[in-house]
Amino acid sequence: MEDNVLVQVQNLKMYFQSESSFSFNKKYIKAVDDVSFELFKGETFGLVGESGCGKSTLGRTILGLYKPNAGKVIFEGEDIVSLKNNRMKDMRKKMQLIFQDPSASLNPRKTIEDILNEPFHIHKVGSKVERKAKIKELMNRVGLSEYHLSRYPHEMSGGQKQRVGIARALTLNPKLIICDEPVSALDVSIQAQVINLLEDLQKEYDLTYLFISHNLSVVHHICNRVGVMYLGKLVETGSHADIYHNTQHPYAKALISAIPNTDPDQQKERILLKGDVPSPANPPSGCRFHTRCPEVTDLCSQAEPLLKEVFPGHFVACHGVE
Amino acid sequence: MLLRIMKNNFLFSIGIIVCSLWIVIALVAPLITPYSYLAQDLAHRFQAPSSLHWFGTDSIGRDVFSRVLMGSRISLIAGLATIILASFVGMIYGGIAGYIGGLTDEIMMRISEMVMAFPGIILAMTIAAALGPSLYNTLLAMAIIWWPNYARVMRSMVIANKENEYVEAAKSLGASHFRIFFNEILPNSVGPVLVLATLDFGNAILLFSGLSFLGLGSPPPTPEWGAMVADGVLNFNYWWIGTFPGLAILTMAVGTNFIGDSLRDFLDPRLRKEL
Amino acid sequence: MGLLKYIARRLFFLVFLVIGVSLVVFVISHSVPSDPVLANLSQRNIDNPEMVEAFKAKWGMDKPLYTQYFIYVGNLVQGDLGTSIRTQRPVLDDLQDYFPATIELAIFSIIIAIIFGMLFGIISAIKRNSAMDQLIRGISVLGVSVPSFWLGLMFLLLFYVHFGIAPGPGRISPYLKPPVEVTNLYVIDALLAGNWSLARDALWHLLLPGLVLGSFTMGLITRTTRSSLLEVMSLDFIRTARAKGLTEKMIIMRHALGNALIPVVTVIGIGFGNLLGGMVLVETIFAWPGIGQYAYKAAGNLDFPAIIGVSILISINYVVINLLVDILYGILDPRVRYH
Amino acid sequence: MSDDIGQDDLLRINNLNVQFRTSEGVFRAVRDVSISVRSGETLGIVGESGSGKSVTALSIMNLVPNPPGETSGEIIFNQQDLRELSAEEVRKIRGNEIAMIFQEPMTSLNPIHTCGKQIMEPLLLHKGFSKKEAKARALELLTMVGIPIPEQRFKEYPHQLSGGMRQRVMIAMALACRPKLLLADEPTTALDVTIQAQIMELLKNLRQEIDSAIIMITHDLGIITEMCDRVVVMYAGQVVESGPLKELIREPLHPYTEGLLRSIPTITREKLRLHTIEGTVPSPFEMPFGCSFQPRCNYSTSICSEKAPDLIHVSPDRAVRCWRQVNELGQD
Amino acid sequence: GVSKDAATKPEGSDGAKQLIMALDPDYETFDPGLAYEVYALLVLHPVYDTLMQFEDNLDAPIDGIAESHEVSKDGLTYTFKLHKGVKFASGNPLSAQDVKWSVERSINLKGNGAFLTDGIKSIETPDPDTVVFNLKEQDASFLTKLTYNAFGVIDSKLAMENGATNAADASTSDKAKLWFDTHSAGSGPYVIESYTPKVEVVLARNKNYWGEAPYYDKVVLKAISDPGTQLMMLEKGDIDIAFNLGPEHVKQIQDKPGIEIKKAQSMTLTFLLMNRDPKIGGPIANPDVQKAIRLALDYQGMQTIAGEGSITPVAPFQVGFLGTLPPRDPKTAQDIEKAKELMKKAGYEKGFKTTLEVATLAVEGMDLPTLAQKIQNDLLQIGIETEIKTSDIMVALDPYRKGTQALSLWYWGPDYPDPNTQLAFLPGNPVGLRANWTAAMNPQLVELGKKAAVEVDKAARVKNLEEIQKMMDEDSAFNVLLQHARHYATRDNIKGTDYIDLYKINLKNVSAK
Ligand SMILES: Nc1ncnc2c1ncn2[C@@H]1O[C@H](COP(=O)(O)OP(=O)(O)OP(=O)(O)O)[C@@H](O)[C@H]1O
Ligand SMILES: Nc1ncnc2c1ncn2[C@@H]1O[C@H](COP(=O)(O)OP(=O)(O)OP(=O)(O)O)[C@@H](O)[C@H]1O
Ligand SMILES: [Mg+2]
Ligand SMILES: [Mg+2]
Ligand code: NI
Repeated sequence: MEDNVLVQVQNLKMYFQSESSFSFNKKYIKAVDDVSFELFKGETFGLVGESGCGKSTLGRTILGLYKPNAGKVIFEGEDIVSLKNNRMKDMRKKMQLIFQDPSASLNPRKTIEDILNEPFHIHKVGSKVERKAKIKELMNRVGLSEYHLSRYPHEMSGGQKQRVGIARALTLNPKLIICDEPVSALDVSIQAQVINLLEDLQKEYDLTYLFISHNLSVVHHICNRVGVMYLGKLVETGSHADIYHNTQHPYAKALISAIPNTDPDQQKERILLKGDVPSPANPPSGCRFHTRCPEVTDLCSQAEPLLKEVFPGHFVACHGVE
Repeated sequence: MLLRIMKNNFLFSIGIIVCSLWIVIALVAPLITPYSYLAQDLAHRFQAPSSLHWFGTDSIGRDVFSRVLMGSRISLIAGLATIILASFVGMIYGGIAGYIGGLTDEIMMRISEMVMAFPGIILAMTIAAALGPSLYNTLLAMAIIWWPNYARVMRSMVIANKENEYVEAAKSLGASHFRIFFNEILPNSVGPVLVLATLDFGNAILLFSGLSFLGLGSPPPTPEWGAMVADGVLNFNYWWIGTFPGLAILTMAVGTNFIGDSLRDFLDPRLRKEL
Repeated sequence: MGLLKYIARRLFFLVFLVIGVSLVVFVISHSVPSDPVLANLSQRNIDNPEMVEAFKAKWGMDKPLYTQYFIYVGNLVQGDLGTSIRTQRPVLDDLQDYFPATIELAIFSIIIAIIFGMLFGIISAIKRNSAMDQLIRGISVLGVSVPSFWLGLMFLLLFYVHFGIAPGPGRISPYLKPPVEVTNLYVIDALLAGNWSLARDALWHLLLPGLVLGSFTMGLITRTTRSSLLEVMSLDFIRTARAKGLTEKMIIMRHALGNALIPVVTVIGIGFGNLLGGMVLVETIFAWPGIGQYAYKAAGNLDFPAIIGVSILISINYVVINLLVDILYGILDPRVRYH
Repeated sequence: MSDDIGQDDLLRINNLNVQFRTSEGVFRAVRDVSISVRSGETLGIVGESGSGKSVTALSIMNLVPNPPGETSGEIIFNQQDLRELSAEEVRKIRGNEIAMIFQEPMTSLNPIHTCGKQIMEPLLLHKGFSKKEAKARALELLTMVGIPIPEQRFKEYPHQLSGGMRQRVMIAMALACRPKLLLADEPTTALDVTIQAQIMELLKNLRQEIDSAIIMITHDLGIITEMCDRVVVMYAGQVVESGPLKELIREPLHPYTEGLLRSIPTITREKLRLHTIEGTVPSPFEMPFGCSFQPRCNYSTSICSEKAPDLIHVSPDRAVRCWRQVNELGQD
Repeated sequence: GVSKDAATKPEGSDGAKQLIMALDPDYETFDPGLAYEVYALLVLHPVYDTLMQFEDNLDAPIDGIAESHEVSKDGLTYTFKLHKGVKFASGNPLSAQDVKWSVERSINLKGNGAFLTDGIKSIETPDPDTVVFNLKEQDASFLTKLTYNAFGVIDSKLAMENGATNAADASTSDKAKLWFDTHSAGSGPYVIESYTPKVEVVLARNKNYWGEAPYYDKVVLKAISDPGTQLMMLEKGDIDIAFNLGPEHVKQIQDKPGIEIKKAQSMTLTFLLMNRDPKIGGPIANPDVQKAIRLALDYQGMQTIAGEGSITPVAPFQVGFLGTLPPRDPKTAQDIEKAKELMKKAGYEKGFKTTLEVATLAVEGMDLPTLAQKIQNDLLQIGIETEIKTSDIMVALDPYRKGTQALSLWYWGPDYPDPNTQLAFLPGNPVGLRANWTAAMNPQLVELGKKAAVEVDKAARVKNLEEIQKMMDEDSAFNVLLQHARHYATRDNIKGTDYIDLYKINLKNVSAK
């Protein structure tokens, strides 16, 4: 395995049971279905796709918050899916999560200081003084003042709360941060502040980001590599350039063409998809995208296309792409 | 907050006034009762209300007014005890069911539903008949009837809070179940349960008086309002014997319900639905 | 399909419920210090060991507890609820005799509660914060706060004794003969028999206990209707309706009320459950020969077959009512219907 | 103010003020807003969350809840001041001549009525259609907004439709009476990217077909760029800048507009560090003295924190609320 | 207020004469072989004829369906001649065989009243009009026992058709109980027309009745448990008899027109049990303390609570029975000074604490717990602090029977109207043992008791009984507090409603004035 791979995801499957446990015929929502990719050290990997396609689930499964039905998540050479409790707890220090909703991700009954102290408590690291120093440092780093420490989350603005969330993720010096739509709940003018902050922190602390978003402009701005998901499947992955400037999969094409453009002179033709995203509980046969695909062929509804490397480092799952 | 609500809400103000009044009465009752609530005077039994006996006298010549005042203590204590007992049990039960979820939750909730389906008053009567009526047994029976409500609310709060991202955050930090439950979920879930408890206070007093009306409360000569109404039914034509303790129950229940009702209006809608 | 499955599940739960309820009463009943033998034998017979033995053998009390329970459940499966120790009649027969009176009263009072509760609730919500609203809220809180046993006493004292405008206790006037038994609901039976004056008399006798019993539920319904209507009125689709140019009245009638009713239905279900609980008190005051009085006597006599019977009946009733409420829910709310 | 804009304006809002009395105090959600829309034109309103966009739109419909809201100013539609009309008269205009599409397709439809019924409602109410006519028109509308198998959807309840479908139903409902003015309050924000594209395409096409003026409210500058002829930028309850789309995008006059445009990542620009507007939107209860944007502004001078600037016209079509422009104009 | 339409009760819908009586009934069955509740005879006496009956007092039973009777010299054989030509309501003729069958069924059913038949050795029917009872031993109260429904004559043919049997295993094989609840098979003036539990029993005229026809076509017994309600209904004229009134209710209607208040001596006693076992009773077990308690109580006050007409017998023998001493004078019975002295003598000058157990129920309209509160109050004067422990009767019965109550308040109704039934209170006898009052504690009294049980000579009986009562006044584990009065009221346009403890009201005799 290459040295610079931080996380390797192999054939990961995460299914949810859709009915209650008393039911006789169980149904599954295949939120993540056979997904493989890797994260390189220090990069920002963007994960895009429509709502419900399994982005968050994938992120959380990688973190070990869900027990996957199949597959491996190899973090620094160790498969965390099979880890025992104690080892897992240690592992958690290396991976953190930043959430979409800054209000929901902070316990409303704790002060910011309590919230930032929590990771130290859980892992029993550092003395009181050390903790305090670290917290102060982080607060400064994310652009908050010390007097914020005694506040409660509801006394802060969305952007500030998101900064607290980021600071909490950084307390234990993680290597990987999974950012689950970290800016989509923020106002446009605040979005830019947070994105810049994330970029600065990455350099400073040598972080690897898995950046989940449905805003393709933001992903374009921040990510080195991108994966496009559709109904639990990864349909295309590649570098920034591969995905945005050499798009192969019809779904990815449509997605990118759908981004509204702020330049009134550069308006381009848009690829419109038919219909809605099918339910993940009942996905279409063959290629899951075939019901909406503008380039659909007979084969598509029968055989499921596999992820193929069409250019070096650029993988696509589509029958129409050679 | 209290004053602000009071300013705009007539009924709430009444509730606060009535309840404070009863609490004060309960605290100082022995000091302000004109007679001992036990003093019998067979020569003056069944006296109609007069300047001597404001609420008249009962079948053994005791002063109804003094007994009504003293009765406030028992009603308040009974209401409080039931609510505390039931909410404590319900909270733990519902919390566990909600947190563990899955089959455990399903089974635990079916059990609590069973208790809810069970005719509470019959259960209470059976328990009281079997163990003998006493304040303790009656409170026990009431708590047994009452806890599933709290379990239900607690469970749904825990389930809702379990989904919160800050819980996920704690999990991703490696917090233990114990820590997650007690540090993250519980503090955010007890609020509504406590609110429900306050709202329920009046109902608990009502149920208690109903049971003591049926003779399932503490033994005489304890001045229990429900039992006094029962005495009034026995001595039907001396209307004052039953009327005044009944009014006492009514005012106390109305007071707490006015407060509860208004508080409910001030709650956020998500909460209101639960209660 | 979904509905049938749901019903099947609830009925499945019923089986557990019956077993659970009977088990609970059984355990309570047989672990208590007092002995039903004493309650049901004369003092002379109690002193006679032979008589006591005969009694115990007759009621199966000589066998170990679990055997007794299995026998009981075995009979239960065949629809046999056992024989009441006190009345010495099959419990099922007793229940058939007492339950209709209770049901008649319960239905009557729930109807009163629904009509007035919803009416008050709607008015109160429309005239939010007006004096009218305050008044209605006051009444509804009064309704849930008044002890039924006391209200019953006051009603009788005032309307029956003092003013003589309401009929006295009982299901019909004492000098009348009950109608021929069909449903055992007197009003309906009298109507079936074409006896109008009897039907009126029976209906008239329902009034006071019905009001007393319904007051709590009425308060509950008023409160729920009001808050639910207010809440619905603040929802987005009401804004949509306004944007369409509908009048306030149309908005309330066509858009708000239907949605507001949904939680009210739940409360009606709860209310009906409460009614059966409150029965014991009201029936005592109004000499109403219903299940409440039966249960009261049974509990006092430790007549366990009867207690279990009543408990099972009321529990089943509770589940069935809830089932009906859920079905009604589906009718009112298409979102539930299709799930 | 904007008097120099012709009498042919379909809608003119003059000095609209909306304030809310809440338990925390009184605050002005909309301050001195003046906007005009011509027939057939699409006007975009952009601004951050809470800047008063929705409240402005709602006050046109006279739908600001009162209490707690209190509205003042003129809203002249078709030469009539809507605020002078009786409630009944306004009601006749609502849904008929002015219609509105809301942001949340999930909650803006009544869950217990079928979609068809809800579309027919304005027709029965305002146009006096018979049930049959209304149904025919409703099906026509459903087809128009691109719903496959309209007969089927007609009978279905909102929850049986996806978000995109529901938004189409909302649009069909709004268009039912062929309104002269359509208010679209963030019609695509709640939708997925590909669905958003569908709806935008639909609105674009309809704009040509139905010939009504549209006020498009959004916080996405991309959508504005694609759809609108003219743009109004709002900040903290005020209009800070307005003008024709291309001019405004190319040459923003207000520092906020400028900052906004530069802080949005786009796929046409490669990895440059994003420009940021420092600080946060002021709380409505603690509006800064003078210009509301002053604490966050890079060009702020002493006058900015002393005196609030007026909205001034730099050209017949463009207006801006900024001391810098006042000074520049003064120098001219 | 009194309503204007009082006493305008409409006649039954078919114009039949109808008597409506409200009571708080306790009957569970109308099977004459099983019924043993207080009100069972109210219903069963007018339905089933018995060999002996009481007319309007309990002095001595008179012939019922027996034309005459004869007792053998040794007092062991009783021969009864039946009235001739008597038919059951069904039309079947009544014969001696029916009498024998009925009594045997009662014996074998082992019901609550079966103990009344305990002394019978055998029954013979030499001819269709003659029944002969052979007893195991002399029984002074046998004729009285014959007035009970356990000896009610059943139409055996009809009963057997409906599942009844007199076989030895009748207690399990007899299936007629449910039938008897809603039907009747007697020869009395009334038949059971219908029975709705908790609602009413309707008696209708027996068209085949052999004796003088009763006045009313129908008698309706309404189950109305609440005395207040009964009172209201009587005032309104909805009912003719309100039977369960407390003394207080009666007072309230004293001046109301159209109502006649009735008062009678009930045979029910209320007494205080004081345990003689020091392990259980502690200080209570001391005879001096027991006597002190007797002296400390305010009988006048208690009689006020129990209502006018209530009295306090000196011993557990009811006034009205043969040989009972005159009751205490309530004005002088209380003597606190003497009681205190006795307490001092017993070594409890400072008093002590104990528990007073009481069942929650009303005795003849008087709430027992209320009386307990009065006693609590009185005992405080001699330093005895009591805590009242109420329990349901079912719960209280157990420790009562086992004799584990230190101090408790109980009531007693005679099993049959004869003083011999009261001998149970003597030391070593069942009730005496409930206070752990053993035979060894007062052998003299035990001796007297034994004599009284078998003595048939009236004068000797009286002397014996008086002796017993005097002794028990001096030394007894029981302190009789009250012999109650029965209060009820009727509309004033009816007569024949006098109280007779056995039947309550002899419905045969009620008629309009
Ligand atoms: N805990 C869960 N239990 C059951 N189903 C779940 C659970 N979490 C997610 N799902 C389902 O799995 C699918 C994928 O959900 P996921 O949250 O991963 O999507 P997403 O791509 O993050 O969408 P979004 O952009 O809306 O956040 C959805 O259909 C969702 O309903
Ligand atoms: N009914 C109301 N009661 C009180 N305040 C209100 C009400 N409606 C709106 N507001 C307040 O008015 C201000 C402007 O709200 P408005 O909805 O117009 O913002 P917006 O620009 O549409 O924002 P968004 O992009 O979030 O929709 C906000 O501060 C909001 O909180
Ligand atoms: Mg997600
Ligand atoms: Mg808005
Ligand atoms: Ni690029």
